[in-house]
Amino acid sequence: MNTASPAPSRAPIAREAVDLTVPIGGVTLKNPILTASGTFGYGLEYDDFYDVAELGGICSKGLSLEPRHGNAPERIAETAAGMLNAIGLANVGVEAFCKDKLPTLRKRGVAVVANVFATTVADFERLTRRLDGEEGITAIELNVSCPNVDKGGMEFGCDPAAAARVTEACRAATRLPLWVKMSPEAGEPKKVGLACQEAGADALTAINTIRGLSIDVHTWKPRLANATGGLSGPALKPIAIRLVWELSRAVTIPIIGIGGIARTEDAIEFMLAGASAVQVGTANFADPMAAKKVLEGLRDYCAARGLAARELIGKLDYVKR
Amino acid sequence: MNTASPAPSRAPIAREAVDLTVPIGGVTLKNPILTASGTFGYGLEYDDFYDVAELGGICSKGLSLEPRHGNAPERIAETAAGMLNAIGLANVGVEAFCKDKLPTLRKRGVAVVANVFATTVADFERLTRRLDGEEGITAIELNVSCPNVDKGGMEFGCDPAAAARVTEACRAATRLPLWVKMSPEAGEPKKVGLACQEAGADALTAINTIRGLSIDVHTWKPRLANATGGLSGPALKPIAIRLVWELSRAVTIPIIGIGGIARTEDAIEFMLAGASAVQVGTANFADPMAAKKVLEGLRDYCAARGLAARELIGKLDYVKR
Amino acid sequence: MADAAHSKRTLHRLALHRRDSIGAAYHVLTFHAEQPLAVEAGQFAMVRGAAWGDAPLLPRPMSLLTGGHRPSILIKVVGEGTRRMAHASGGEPFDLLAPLGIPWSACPTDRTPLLVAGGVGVAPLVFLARKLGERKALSIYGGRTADDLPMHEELAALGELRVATEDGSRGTRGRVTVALEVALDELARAATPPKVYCCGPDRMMAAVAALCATRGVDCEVSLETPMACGYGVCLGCPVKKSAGGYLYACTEGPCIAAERIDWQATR
Amino acid sequence: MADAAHSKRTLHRLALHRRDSIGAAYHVLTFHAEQPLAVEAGQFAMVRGAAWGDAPLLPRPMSLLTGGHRPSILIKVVGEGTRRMAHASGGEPFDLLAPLGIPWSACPTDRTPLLVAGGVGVAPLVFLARKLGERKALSIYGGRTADDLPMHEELAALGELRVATEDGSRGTRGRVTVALEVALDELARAATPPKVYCCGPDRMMAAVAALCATRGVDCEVSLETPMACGYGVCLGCPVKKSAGGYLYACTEGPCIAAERIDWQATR
Ligand SMILES: Cc1cc2nc3c(=O)[nH]c(=O)nc-3n(C[C@H](O)[C@H](O)[C@H](O)COP(=O)(O)OP(=O)(O)OC[C@H]3O[C@@H](n4cnc5c(N)ncnc54)[C@H](O)[C@@H]3O)c2cc1C
Ligand SMILES: Cc1cc2nc3c(=O)[nH]c(=O)nc-3n(C[C@H](O)[C@H](O)[C@H](O)COP(=O)(O)OP(=O)(O)OC[C@H]3O[C@@H](n4cnc5c(N)ncnc54)[C@H](O)[C@@H]3O)c2cc1C
Ligand SMILES: Cc1cc2nc3c(=O)[nH]c(=O)nc-3n(C[C@H](O)[C@H](O)[C@H](O)COP(=O)(O)O)c2cc1C
Ligand SMILES: Cc1cc2nc3c(=O)[nH]c(=O)nc-3n(C[C@H](O)[C@H](O)[C@H](O)COP(=O)(O)O)c2cc1C
Ligand code: FES
Ligand code: FES
Repeated sequence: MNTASPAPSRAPIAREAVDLTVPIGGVTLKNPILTASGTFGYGLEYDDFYDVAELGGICSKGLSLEPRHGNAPERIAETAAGMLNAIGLANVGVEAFCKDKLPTLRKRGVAVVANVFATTVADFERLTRRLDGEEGITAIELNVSCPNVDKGGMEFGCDPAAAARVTEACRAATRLPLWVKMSPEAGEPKKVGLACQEAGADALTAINTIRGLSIDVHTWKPRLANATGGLSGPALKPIAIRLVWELSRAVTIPIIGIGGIARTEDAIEFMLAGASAVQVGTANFADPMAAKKVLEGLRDYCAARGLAARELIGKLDYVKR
Repeated sequence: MNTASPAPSRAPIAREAVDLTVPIGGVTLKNPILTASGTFGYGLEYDDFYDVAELGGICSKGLSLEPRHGNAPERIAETAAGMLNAIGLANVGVEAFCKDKLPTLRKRGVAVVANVFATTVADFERLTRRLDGEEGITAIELNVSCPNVDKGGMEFGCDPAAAARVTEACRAATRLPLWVKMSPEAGEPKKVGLACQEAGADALTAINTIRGLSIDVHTWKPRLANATGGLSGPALKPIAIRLVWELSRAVTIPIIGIGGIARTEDAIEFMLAGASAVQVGTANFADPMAAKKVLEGLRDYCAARGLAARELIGKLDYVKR
Repeated sequence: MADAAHSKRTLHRLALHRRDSIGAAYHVLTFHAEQPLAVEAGQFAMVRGAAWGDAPLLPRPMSLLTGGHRPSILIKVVGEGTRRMAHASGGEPFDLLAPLGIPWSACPTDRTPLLVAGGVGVAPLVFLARKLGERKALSIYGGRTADDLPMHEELAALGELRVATEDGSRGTRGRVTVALEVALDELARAATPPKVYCCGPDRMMAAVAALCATRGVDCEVSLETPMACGYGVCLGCPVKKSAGGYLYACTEGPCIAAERIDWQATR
Repeated sequence: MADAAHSKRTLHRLALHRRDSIGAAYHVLTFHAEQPLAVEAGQFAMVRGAAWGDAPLLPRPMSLLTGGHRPSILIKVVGEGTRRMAHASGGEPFDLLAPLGIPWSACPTDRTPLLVAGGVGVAPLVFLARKLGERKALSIYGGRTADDLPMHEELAALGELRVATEDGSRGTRGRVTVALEVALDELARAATPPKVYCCGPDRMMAAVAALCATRGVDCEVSLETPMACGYGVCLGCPVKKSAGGYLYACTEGPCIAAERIDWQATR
């Protein structure tokens, strides 16, 4: 029984006239569509597909102080409307990133968010300090929620005090905007978010993957060498949107939504729930153009309703009965 | 690169010769396939389909002391490979259950697990005491993890001390086996499980749904009247299997696995991860015969490999490298 | 007719026999059933493609247009499930859980059946009109435009048809309630008072129910709510009762006396 | 041939032109491409049904059998994705991300190309045999049974074919390595030493690589690992290098010198 009234809208405007800009903790992104860490390489793999500078920004693969080989195969397994990954944060290391990747990205003119990972507070701080000096970085995203490493992953992100310690240390090491990436496995996600806000975070990114396990019933072995892996993709989407909604009502800093976004409608759901911007992750795999398509669809949606993108943020129409 | 060796097996045996029995905290179920609370009515809706006594058991819709109307519509919404529900524990109440449903179920000869829900420890105890006197109940399942009620739902299930208090109170009120249903949203699920074990639980059921939110981008309203609802179905399965694996290594009491089971292979995954039995939930909706099909497939699997069902329990072949 | 509601509900695996498009948005799917499907007008099936895999997950409730060896449904494309049905080709296997729900109640011989349909809601009413056969139902059929009147030819062939469209592109301009008022006025003078059977959007059914209540005319509606199971176990299909509390559309409906529903609550 | 690896990778929406079954488990899917697809032998596509919706989620890596206006793939049904492909009907839209990966390296004129295929691994080798054309490759093709040799006729038509099956139901009984040893012995006396191109199950490729290493024969393999993206961004397709660390099969392979792989690690 659903004859609900349509959402607010004004007279249609031209696509080019749509204001897609969104403010995120000190910076203004040209639009709210970014790509998620670990699902977009270093942003340099897309020359055949499109100009990544059209996006609101890109998040680098998780960077550590030293290069990391990552986990043994198998690293990925598909599940219902989702996938598990246990990449183990394979990456070129922060030095190679600054030397080999960043200069090209700078030339492209794309907003770069450096996603970083460490196993100690001190190393998080070192990474942040190292990046602070680099030109062409729009924000640093602290991955305190990686489920696929033995040490230092989710532990930080599940405990408000620990998350705050990491944030505080990094805050002291840079004037760049700091985004903290939330773990959906925290027992009290709002407390973690608030703790990060108080410790100086400029925005929260939500969410990272949730750990899952998939077993081969022929061999009785896990389908991933690491046994568990992080669940991503559409399967996760309703959980992620719920967390964005909860967080956005608990904190005052902006939220960047992630989790299963594949279509424009998904991005809009996150924004209505309270996200100021979103990141497209797993969807890049099936379609390298996914993020751009989400962006173009958002432009259409806003044009048809005469809205600016930022007018969607947190506009979920809900009153508790 | 996967040429892994197959799992242990013996010479095939006849289907009828397969030993499907599994011991669950004091009782022996005729087989490990049950149906999940809230997805199988009161077990009396299946006369057109099959004899539910063939199953290892059925779990009643969540029972409260007084009848409950439940939430306003919409109560359900589909998501990617899953669904959200916010039924709000609509049920006939424990009295009507004992008077109108249980006598017929007794005649059917099916093992009945009474799933109960309350908003206070005292009411949990009262419910348990009320059911304790009834003939034909195999176990009581304490739903301390319902995400769809304002009070008393997940709070108990997310906090080890609170979960223990409920378990302890109910333990004193009955000699029937007590199963405690785990919330996947607990920050420290192993601690909750251990606390329940110490408080006298005979088994843990894992998992209940995880809260999600889905938004209609045309109306900007939540697709459920309650805004959030519990996510169930295949989307959830890898998370549920991971939690069963974690819990089964933390506690010594048996685990009953639930979450997205639709096929025999799914049930086997849960058993390999450490479940002694499983419950089929959302899959009953698309196919009322789902649980029976899972059971027959399990019989085939065991027959082909000359295994007893209980030989699957916890046999995941994994050594941390 | 309600006796056949006791037919055994079964999950039937049926191959699609043919699919006929009606304009862009409507399709009739006809299945091939070795064993005839015993269904009554107003009953429904939960329909799902056997090869859909994990998504879409749930079956979709669809009124049956016919039973027997050639069960059929009329679908309107509104989302992923109906989109898949609209692309199905002959031979494709479907699972139909049927027959489900309470059918239309019989129309007493001292009453004139008056059918009020909106858009795709016509399906259970076409079935009913066929059953009524010689009694030649009077039907009122409304839609937004002329394109939203699938099966208007069938209805016309089965009795008298009056059409109303909101944009006036076919029949009278306006809502069905206007045409219904006229019909009720006419029948007020007739020997056999009318009994209204109505299926369409909630807002239309609410308006028809209200009109019939004022006129003291019997009115039965066919409820449409989202459903997960269709057979009474999920409690996902509540409809607010005028007497308070909820009834469940899949087992207490879909066909039900309009007066039992709290139409205020259907937003 | 490697120059064409620089062809622009594009997501092509192509309609299925035809599907040809080979026994129960194998199918050739041929697509219709308005613009010819520029691909080299050994390259692959990430393939996904455009109407699959949310599940299966990821595209499936498939070696290209042909490019041009009629790109085609050979599939073996092993799971949900390939099952769907095996049921696809003409006209069904698919997305192919292609061309991807490193193709087979050219076979120098002073070498005799020797193709070693296992089961469905034959696809990139049939493509290669076609490219070799006049040079008439010698092929060795193995499978469990005679049913596991799809495209053996194509290979036979393109040069000399020697078949080995584990159950002896066609050709010599046993593994391909036995037939390969014989061939290498023969070619040891030839003027142009052999260059081996191999694609099949890991265990077969490991054995072929080991044999070639002992004999000092150049050997190139085509790697098969699960892949999520196919173009280097997910890091889901690592293969252990003999030099330590991992290489990524989608961008550093799939065609690669066998000696670069640590075959012990491929369990
Ligand atoms: C008893 C019964 C009989 C029905 N008979 C028919 C019929 O004969 N022909 C027909 O085309 N449809 C019929 N429906 C409606 C049909 O079930 C829905 O349109 C269908 O489930 C939508 O599935 P989808 O996957 O295409 O859309 P979804 O992606 O599930 O939903 C798309 C949009 O449709 C809305 N929607 C979902 N379910 C319903 C519903 N039950 N009623 C109204 N809107 C809904 C959603 O809120 C959403 O906005 C019937 C429903 C019931 C309960
Ligand atoms: C570069 C490349 C080229 C390929 N070319 C072909 C080809 O020409 N024809 C063809 O039929 N297949 C080919 N494959 C393998 C093919 O990609 C897989 O068989 C396919 O992805 C399985 O999908 P599915 O959904 O049917 O099975 P899933 O449900 O995904 O898996 C079913 C079973 O297959 C196993 N599996 C999954 N992926 C692979 C893989 N890549 N290799 C081996 N086993 C796997 C799984 O572990 C599981 O046990 C190729 C793979 C690669 C990497
Ligand atoms: C293959 C893969 C690798 C990932 N690597 C990282 C990473 O390095 N750092 C990080 O913060 N998140 C990482 N993530 C998590 C994603 O950024 C994102 O939070 C998550 O996948 C949910 O979004 P999605 O469903 O759109 O993919 C990774 C995800 C995937 C699938
Ligand atoms: C419609 C619906 C109603 C449910 N009601 C209850 C309930 O009353 N009590 C309870 O403990 N769990 C309830 N659950 C949770 C299920 O028992 C089960 O834990 C969950 O759905 C995950 O399993 P599944 O994915 O197989 O459905 C309900 C689930 C659904 C979908
Ligand atoms: S649809 Fe499940 S109870 Fe009505
Ligand atoms: S498949 Fe994604 S990096 Fe190779």
